[in-house]
Amino acid sequence: MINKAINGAVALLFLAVVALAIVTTTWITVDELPQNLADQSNIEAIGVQIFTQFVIPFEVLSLVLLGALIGAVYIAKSEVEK
Amino acid sequence: MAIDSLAFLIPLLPALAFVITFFFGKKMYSGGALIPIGAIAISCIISILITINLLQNPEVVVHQSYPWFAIFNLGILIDPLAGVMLCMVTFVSLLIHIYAVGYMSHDPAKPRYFAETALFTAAMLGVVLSDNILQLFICWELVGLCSYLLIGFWYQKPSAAAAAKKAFLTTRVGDVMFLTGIIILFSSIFTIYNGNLPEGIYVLQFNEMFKLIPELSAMHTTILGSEVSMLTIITLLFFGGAVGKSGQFPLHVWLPDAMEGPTTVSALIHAATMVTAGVYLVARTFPMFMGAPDALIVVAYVGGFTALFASTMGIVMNDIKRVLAFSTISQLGYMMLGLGMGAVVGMEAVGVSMFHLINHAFFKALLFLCAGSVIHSVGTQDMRQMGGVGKVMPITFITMLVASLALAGFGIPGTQIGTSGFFSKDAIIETTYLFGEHTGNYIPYIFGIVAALLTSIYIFRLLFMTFTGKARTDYGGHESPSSMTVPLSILAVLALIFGALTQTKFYRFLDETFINNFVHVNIGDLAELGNYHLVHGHHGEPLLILWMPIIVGVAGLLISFLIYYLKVVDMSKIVSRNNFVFKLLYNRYYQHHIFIEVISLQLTYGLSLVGEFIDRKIIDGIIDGISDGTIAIGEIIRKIQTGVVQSYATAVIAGVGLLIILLKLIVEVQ
Amino acid sequence: MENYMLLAPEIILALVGLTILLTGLFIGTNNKNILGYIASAGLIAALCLTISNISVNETMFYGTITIDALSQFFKIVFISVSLLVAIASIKYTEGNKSTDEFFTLLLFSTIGMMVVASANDLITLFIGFELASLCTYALAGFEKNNPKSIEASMKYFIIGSLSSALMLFGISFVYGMTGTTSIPGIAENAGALAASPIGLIAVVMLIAGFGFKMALVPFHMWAPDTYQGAPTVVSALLAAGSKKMGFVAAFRVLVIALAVLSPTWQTAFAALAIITMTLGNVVAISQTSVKRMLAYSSVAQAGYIAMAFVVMTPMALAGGILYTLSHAFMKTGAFLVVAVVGYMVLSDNKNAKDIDHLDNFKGLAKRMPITAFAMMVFVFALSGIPPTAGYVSKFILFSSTIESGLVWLAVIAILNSALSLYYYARIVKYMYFLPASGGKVSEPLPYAIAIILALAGVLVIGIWPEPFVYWAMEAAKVLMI
Amino acid sequence: MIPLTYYLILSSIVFTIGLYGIMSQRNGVRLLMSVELMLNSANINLVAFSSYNDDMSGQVFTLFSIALAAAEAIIGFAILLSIFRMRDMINIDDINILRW
Repeated sequence: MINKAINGAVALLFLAVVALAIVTTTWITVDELPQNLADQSNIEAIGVQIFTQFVIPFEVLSLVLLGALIGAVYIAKSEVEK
Repeated sequence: MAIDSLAFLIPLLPALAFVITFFFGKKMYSGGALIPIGAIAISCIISILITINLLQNPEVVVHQSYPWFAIFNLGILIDPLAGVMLCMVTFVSLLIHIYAVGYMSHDPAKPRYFAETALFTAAMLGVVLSDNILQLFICWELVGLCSYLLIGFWYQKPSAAAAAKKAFLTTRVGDVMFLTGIIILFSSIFTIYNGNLPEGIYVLQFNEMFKLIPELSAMHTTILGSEVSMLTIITLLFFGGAVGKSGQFPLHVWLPDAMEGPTTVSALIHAATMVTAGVYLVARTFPMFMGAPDALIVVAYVGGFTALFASTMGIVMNDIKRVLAFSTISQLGYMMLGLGMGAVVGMEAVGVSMFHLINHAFFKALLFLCAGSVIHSVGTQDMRQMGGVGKVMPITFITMLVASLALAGFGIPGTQIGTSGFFSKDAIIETTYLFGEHTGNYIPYIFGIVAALLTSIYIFRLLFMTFTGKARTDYGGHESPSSMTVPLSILAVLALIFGALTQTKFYRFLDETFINNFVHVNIGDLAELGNYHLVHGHHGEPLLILWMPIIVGVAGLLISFLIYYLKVVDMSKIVSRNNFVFKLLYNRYYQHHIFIEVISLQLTYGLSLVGEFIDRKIIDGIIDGISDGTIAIGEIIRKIQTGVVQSYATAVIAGVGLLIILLKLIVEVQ
Repeated sequence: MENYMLLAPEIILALVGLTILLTGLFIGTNNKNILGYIASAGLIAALCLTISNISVNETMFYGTITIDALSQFFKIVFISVSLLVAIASIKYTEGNKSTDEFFTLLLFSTIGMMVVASANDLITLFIGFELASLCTYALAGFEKNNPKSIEASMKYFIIGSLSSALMLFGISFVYGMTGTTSIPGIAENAGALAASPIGLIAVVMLIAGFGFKMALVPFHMWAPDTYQGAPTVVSALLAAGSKKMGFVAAFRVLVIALAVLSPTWQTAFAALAIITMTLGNVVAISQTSVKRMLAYSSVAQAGYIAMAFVVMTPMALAGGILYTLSHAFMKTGAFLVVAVVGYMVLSDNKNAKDIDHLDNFKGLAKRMPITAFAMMVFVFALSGIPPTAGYVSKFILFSSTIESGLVWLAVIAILNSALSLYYYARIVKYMYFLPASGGKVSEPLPYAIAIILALAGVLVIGIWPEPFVYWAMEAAKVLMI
Repeated sequence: MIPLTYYLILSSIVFTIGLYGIMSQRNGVRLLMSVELMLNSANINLVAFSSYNDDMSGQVFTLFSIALAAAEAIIGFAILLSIFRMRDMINIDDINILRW
């Protein structure tokens, strides 16, 4: 119980620090958000970005998924054949 | 100058011998002993030739330097100071190696022994040859490592392993001080040049360092409210390294324990290598000490106190090697005392001290080798179980006698008759008198003269207890083989005549050290920086002062003779015959013994016990405490690692939080 | 048109990894040795290609990847470590039917580290980080029937995910204030970040993310447990390879992108470096498991390298960078020696427990002379005794620290080095001065080759350091723009 | 228009919940969920910044990081499965053979 209280205190302290920093920071934002969301889909723009600018991360991501798959299957597979 | 170009072989050959013996020694005759012997013999010949060359043209020093990488330099410097050290180290080491062929003949681990002693010699030669302080430090560490290996040579014995560890840890305290000194020196030099170091300063060559003494001396810092010269701090830290290596108080605790190794190792450590490295370091950087106010005074006091302190303990030891160990500490104290006297005699102090170093190397190597010869034959190190060894081992006895006379410094003042120790030790005591005369402070002189009396007592006590009288146990010894007695005889001749032969030449030769084409300093100017008032042309001490050392020497001999020679003879007769008259006689002697003990010796004895208590309990305790404390702290901290992963996560998150708060505070302040 | 040749090492490693995976499906367990040879060959090819492009300076793929002296230096570190591990693993995985998974994961994690080394964009960097992490999580649990291995993997995974979440959170703030994820772009716009309180939070979170990999105290808690529990060859990869990924990422992100915030992170690294080296060395003294001792020594070494961030002169950065290379060889070598000793103990007694206990090193000099000699060189190198790589790098790092006036930091580091000699010398004592408990054992060839290669690396850098120092200086120049 | 700060406070609260969870939960699955919370709170940040800065790369990053979170989760569950198979429970804090 004591542990949980300490953990809670640590977490709250963390939240307080981060929230204080967020509130006191002047964020740079565009003046006006695009109001009519139905009008413009950003799916296309994201797709274009993924296959142009971020093509390398995208390719590496494929390796990540494959690696995670191999690793997960290997670890989760039970070896009781013999 | 052909021989100069071979200078690099001096440390290299023993190092190569180490490699060869270490890997192939097993298959060779006597564990490959001939390889290090040959290598060191060649090094010795080269060193002697170079030194002779140097004697003829003292202004041409050997200086070669090979840059190794960006800011490091492998350099060789042989000036008179290094030259005499080289000759001594190679020569004594050679004799000890030859002797070890006989002494170690029954040990199965001979290849390892010879490999390690060869490396030890190579490292020591590296210390002597260095032309810069970094290389010196590296070799210095290597010497420490080898001493660890050699003291713990019989690692099966727990006491040997413990002694090795103690030697390693204790000298490391000094090494850390030395290294701190180098770092502070480096950063001070950096400040002097304001960050733009010219090429070559980086490597901390001695000549470059010495050129900067005025600037360093002008830098000050405040410690505990008083203004201290930067140079004083640096030199005292260097001296701290020397204290560790040369077994000065309070870091001497490792030296007596270092006897756990084979006796030849003790001889090597105590006479030729290792312990003299500290004295050499102070001599090598002597111009810096000259320019540093108060540094030499500290050196003198530490040295003088060590000389006295260690000699009191020498009196109560029963282990023959331990007596010699305390004797070494005491004699090293004399050397430091001699160096400290640079405060009045300037450059001459180096000559005086180094002269004693060389003579001491001869007679101390001889003492150890004789002791080794006795132990080899008798099979015990306890003097109470010996007695009458002189009859079975006449050569050893005679050589030991010569060495003892040299250690006690017997000779006739005003003539050229005397043992080597007489010339060198008396010179130190005379300079301390001069110091007293000059400054009104006779404490160093009292240290010196009392230590001389005690020295004489303990060494003749050893001689009488071991070699005279009747055998107290049935040890059945025999004279040692010629591979052991020949080195003994050579050393005995040197211990007898070296001082008389070389005295004046030696001083003149060494005085050239700091005024030739590599290192050029003006001691007079430096002494002004260091606030020391030098005396020139000092002569005409009172006759009593001249004779004083020899008087106390003879007094010590007589005291030992009365207590340890006559008493022993009588006691055995009384006990066996139960004769009343003899008993009475014995009782008179007994009273006499009590009288002397109570009046003159009980006090010393008590002091020695107190000293030993301080030594064993407090100083050992502190040093052990530091290492145990670190381990204990480690034991506590490792418990933080509970093995529960949630607590690790808590640590990470708390770490982030604390770091944010810490940075917030610090960045706000800045 | 991009010059794909510059990415050839990564591409080759990916292809080799896939080949191994596919080949593994078709060959029997007894023939799977060959996969180790294929992996080693692929790594050698990648190493050669990386070395051939050593002096390239190019930014590719819309500025998400950069190939420069720094990236090439660290890629060589990663490939060398992986190569040594791969060679040693030929023996380790012998007779294991999951050899193909092991080598594929090893190669993929190497690719991840290499991507981090040349990342010029936070997205690339983060994904590379994750690739290396995920593959090593699985590798740490490779002995899945060994509770220790699974526990190691679990702890590594949980603290790792926590750290990557922290790092991602930090990255999101950096992105929010600068409006870009490109490292040069961040460097241009970081002024606003430096001026606002969130900048400090972001920096600390990034340090937590990188510090997890570097094993800086207090983000190190996983490291001793994982290094101890994981298969020893994997510990070598983690301690020597993946640890350096944290450093190169910190070099890229903090030194290049967030240079304006340097007062903040320099202070942070000063505190972390001191705590890290002291705690690492003090706790290492009281360890009886050699793997755990090496783990703590690895923590301490991270503290030394972190000094480069505090000093930030070109010489210090070069020293830190060179230290990563030296440390890669020393640490891989030391862990591989532990692996050989474990192998020896198991071949003495199938059911031996505590195979990494210090007692198993007793008299090793008699049982396996080459291994014992190599271990002696490695531990002396780790403690910084010349003429080894450890000495050269420590010398450059410490002397540049002194030069820049941070004498107190250098003194702490030197005292720590002196302290570390205590436990390193203990290993040597056990190997050379205590009686052996068994007869002579011949080292398995793959282990011996890997250890000798590491030994060669340590000694070559130690004896002939000029080219390496020069090369590290070149890499440091990238950081000083 | 909702101020940006609201999103950020929301995400930091979610993040803190994740932190609390990872510190205090014993159950392995709950730990994994906490990790997911933390990763997703960063995603909220990224998307919010992306639209308030009118820069698309933040959303691309979010997509990538969702995929990464999935990959992380499968590894995590595989390890948990392995632990469960070995010890018949997934209370993480009982697993502490490796310590000190």
